[in-house]
Amino acid sequence: METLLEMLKDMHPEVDFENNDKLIDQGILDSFDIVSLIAEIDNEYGVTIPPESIIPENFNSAKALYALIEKLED
Amino acid sequence: MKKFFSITLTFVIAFGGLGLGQRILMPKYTTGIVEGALIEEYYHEKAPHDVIIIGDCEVYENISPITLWEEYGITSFIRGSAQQLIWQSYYLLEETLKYEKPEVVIFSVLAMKYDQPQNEAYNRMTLDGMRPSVQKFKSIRASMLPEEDMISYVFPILRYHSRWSELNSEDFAEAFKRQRRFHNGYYMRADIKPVETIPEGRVLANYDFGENAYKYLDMMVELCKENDIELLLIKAPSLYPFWYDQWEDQMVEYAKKHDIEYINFLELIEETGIDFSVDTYDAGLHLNVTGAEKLSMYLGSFIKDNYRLKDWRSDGDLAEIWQEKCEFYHGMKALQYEELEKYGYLKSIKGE
Amino acid sequence: MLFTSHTFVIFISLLFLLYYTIPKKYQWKLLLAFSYVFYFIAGPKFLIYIIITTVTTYLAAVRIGKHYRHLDAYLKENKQTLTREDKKAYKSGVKKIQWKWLLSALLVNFGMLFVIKYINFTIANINWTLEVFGSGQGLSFVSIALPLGISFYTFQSMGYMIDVYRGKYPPERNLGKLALFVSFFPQLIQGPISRFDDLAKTLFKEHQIDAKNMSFGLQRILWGYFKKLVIADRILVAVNTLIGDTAAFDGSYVFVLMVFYTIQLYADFTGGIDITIGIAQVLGIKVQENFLRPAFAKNTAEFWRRWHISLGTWFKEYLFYPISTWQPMLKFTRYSRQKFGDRIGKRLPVYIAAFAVWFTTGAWHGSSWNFIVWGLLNFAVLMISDELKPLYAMFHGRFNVEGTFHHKVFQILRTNFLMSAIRLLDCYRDVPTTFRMFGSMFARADLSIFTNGGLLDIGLNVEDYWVLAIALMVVFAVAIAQRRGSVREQLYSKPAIVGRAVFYLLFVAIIVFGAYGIGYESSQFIYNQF
Amino acid sequence: MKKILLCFMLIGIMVFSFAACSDEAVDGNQNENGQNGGQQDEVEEETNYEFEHNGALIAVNMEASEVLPKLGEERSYFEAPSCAFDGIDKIYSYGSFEVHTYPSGDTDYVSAIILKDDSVVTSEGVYIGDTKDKVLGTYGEDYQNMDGAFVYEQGEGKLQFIFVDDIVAAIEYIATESK
Repeated sequence: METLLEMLKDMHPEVDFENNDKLIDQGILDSFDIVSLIAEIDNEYGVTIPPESIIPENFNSAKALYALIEKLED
Repeated sequence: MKKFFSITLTFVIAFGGLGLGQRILMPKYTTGIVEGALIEEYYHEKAPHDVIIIGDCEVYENISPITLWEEYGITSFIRGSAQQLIWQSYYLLEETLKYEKPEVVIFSVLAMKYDQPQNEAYNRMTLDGMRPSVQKFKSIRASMLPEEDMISYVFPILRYHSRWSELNSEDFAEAFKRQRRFHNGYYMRADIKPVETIPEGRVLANYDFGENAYKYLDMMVELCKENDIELLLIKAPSLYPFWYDQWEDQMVEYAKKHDIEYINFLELIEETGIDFSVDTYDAGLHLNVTGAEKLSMYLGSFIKDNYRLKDWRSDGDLAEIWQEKCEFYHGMKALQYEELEKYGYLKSIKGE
Repeated sequence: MLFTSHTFVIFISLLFLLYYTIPKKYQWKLLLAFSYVFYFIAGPKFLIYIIITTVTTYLAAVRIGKHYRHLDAYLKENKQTLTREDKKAYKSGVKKIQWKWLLSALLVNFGMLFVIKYINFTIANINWTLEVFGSGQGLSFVSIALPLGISFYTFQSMGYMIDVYRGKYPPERNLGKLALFVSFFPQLIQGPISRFDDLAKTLFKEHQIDAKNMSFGLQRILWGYFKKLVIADRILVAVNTLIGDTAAFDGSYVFVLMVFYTIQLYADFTGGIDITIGIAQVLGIKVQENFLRPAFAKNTAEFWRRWHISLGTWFKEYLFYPISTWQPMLKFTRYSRQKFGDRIGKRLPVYIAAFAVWFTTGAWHGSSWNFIVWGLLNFAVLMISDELKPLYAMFHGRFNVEGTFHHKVFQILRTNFLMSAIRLLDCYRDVPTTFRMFGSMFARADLSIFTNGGLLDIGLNVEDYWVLAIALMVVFAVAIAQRRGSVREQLYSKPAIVGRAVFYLLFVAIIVFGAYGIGYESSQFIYNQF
Repeated sequence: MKKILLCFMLIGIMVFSFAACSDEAVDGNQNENGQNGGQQDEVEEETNYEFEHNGALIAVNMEASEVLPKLGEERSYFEAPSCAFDGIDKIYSYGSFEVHTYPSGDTDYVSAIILKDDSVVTSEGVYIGDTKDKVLGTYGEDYQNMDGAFVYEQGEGKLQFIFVDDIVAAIEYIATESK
């Protein structure tokens, strides 16, 4: 979970990712960030997030994102 | 109930407003091009007429119904308009028969040279003046150019909406009550411009009149026969556009075949006494008031001899109605001569 | 049949009448019939293309759906006996078959679109290259007219295909309903490109007459016509004059063209979409918004989230994400991260994917170089503004002007200027000319044209400018009011008379001030004797 | 499975061929994304037929004020107001040919040039009295037959020959587009 938070931090240092659960709705993460995030997740966790799961629910908060990664891992 | 009332009220206001807007936006032809107001004046007539004259500027500029009345007691009305095409004349006649049944109908045959719709502006001037009727609908359909469409005739506001930036006081003043400008359809012009030269007619590839033109001429003959009206074809003594001999032969032959009268005033210049140095206001294209009166003298006697029409001058009410028309006629004639002396041109018509 | 033609007005009035009189269960069938009549009027020959698209999409989607059902049944049936690996292997087997179906449908439809739209463009380029290499004989052009809305309905149906392939929702089993989704006539002319699950919610339902819905829909249609007829078609005259004569109208006239074309495009495009959404609303159908007050965008990225939203989301979902999460692409990113280091390596996939998206967006708009260059310029601006982020941050660190009113205004003006500058490519339709003219705007700028009546000889007179000024103020006022929620709701809350008065004023304004019909030509009674 | 895929490919090929050979005229680069800015296809400037008289070249739609002074004193002049309009057609005749003009705005433009007798000739060398074959030989077959008259369209006007038993009876340059 920590590596994920690190990734998000160095993209937008000013955002408190621990408990902000409106990253997409508030437009903090735009499509550019999402794509570079996916590339990094693939790099760190070896998990490729398929396009169909790029939906607001999965990316709105760090927790949701991590849950997605775990689901894809097993 | 209250809801129903408020909805109908809004509809009344809505359509009333648009109707008013339409009346204001319609061109009024008060000055400059006044011919656009010709057709509409027929509907204000109170008494029937024995002679109905239809056609283009060769009728409404060359025949004076007032002279026909004063000299022969003939009651007549000219339902003419600018470059009136033959099918427009036919449907105007058909519409007139709804209001009255004349004894004689006179038609100017120059329109035979136009076999197809010509010009949107002329169409509008002839058709917008007509009151809504089946004949108007048919006339529109027969006259429409490709770029025109029926809906802009049914709702003229769709055509004249862009006139909002050119509105003047007359548009509002005459939105409902139109000022009378013509004498039973005669457009008086007292000014004089003598004839100098008239160009000969250009050689044409084909001198025959079109089938469409003949079709409507036949329909006109048929319509008159059905209502036992005497049809008289005439060619006014206008020297331009050129009246080719081949056209003349076709008309003479047509009249003989259908046993109707045909007069070509171009061949009766001496008999009518028309003098082209004083009797025309545009060097030979149209007669002025003196010319029209001379022509009407001849035409009146021809009608008297051929069609045994009653002399209505003795009829009390008709005399009264026509008395007022004659005063209006002579009043305008005097005014125009006065303007010619003072300004050298007809200020009331030019409108500058 | 254009939105502004009388026949279209009659067409939709007839539709509204029938729609609410026939039994409810035939409503969507009526829509289908009207859509195909609309398409037939546009060009009977083109029906073949839309039918092929519908049929191939239907067949492929149903096939994929069948495989999904078999898969679920199989998995549920022997839930216990199968290990995770077997499940995965079986699933990927099924996926492979489905992929073949998806691929063939994509090939047929995009192939058709490519052949019809870009064949001449490719031939032109082949001829150009042939000439460069000296062999004279070029290919001859093929004459193909573009079927109505082919780019729109092809993208829409392919979006549906990919969603079904991804298992987002089951395929539509009724061919008629799918045909309606593909050919729903208001969307054929200017979009928007709807998503099936979003449109299907209301497209196939049975709709009662709902006074509020109807009046809102009609108001929206009127609002669309107001923008199109009073503003767009009036200013189009000036736009055409300025484009028509590049020799006479350069220098500051190019700036005038930029502003006028932006106004014309905004009024025409948003007007057209308002009419589309209005018609759908009267029919009780919810079509997604395609614009969100684009004039107020503060940067290019935000602009493209407010302008032509449906196209933007389409490309994002079906091109941008798939490319960037594509296996080879991810491998390439890992490789580039080692080679160029973390900072550049991270951004590379984004830029490659964005480049592909903007290249296709440009090509989608039209088959000529100026559109492709238009797309690439948009890409360049986005990329530069992304790269300059640290610079902006540093700047804002020093002068804390971030978020102030003036800064927002500056950002809005800058974005609008940028967007309309790039859009010049649309006007001149030729890349070198556009750049030359854009240059001349600075080189030969002479602001006297604004004072010496220069604006009066490009086809508009003083009255036209007054009408445009007032109409634009109305549009601006509405845009401001929209920040507090839908203007029509606010109107609806007021007494009925106010609503009706606004409705009537709008209607009269269109009838009187609309730029339509013969009357609109400047010399009204054209003297034409031959 | 293969069978279905095959029929898909078939449809595809059929579409391509159908699309390629459909003879619909290409109506310019019509993009339908709503960005429908002004649509203007470049019409190359076809020159009008020209008539030459004592050194002056006249063609239809030329400004009358430029052309007429060069032709010297006209033999006669005629104004022809139409039925209702204040715009006036003017006819300047120079004996062997006539020049007609029409008003657009407040300038007059040449609407027609009419050759009257065999003392004047078209710049391609045809005059009244020539045979039909001479006309065909000089101007070619690309003409429209309007009730027996040969009409050669070019630029903003047309050159019209009227025949009476295969002999040229009239030669007219007529403007087809008005300014």
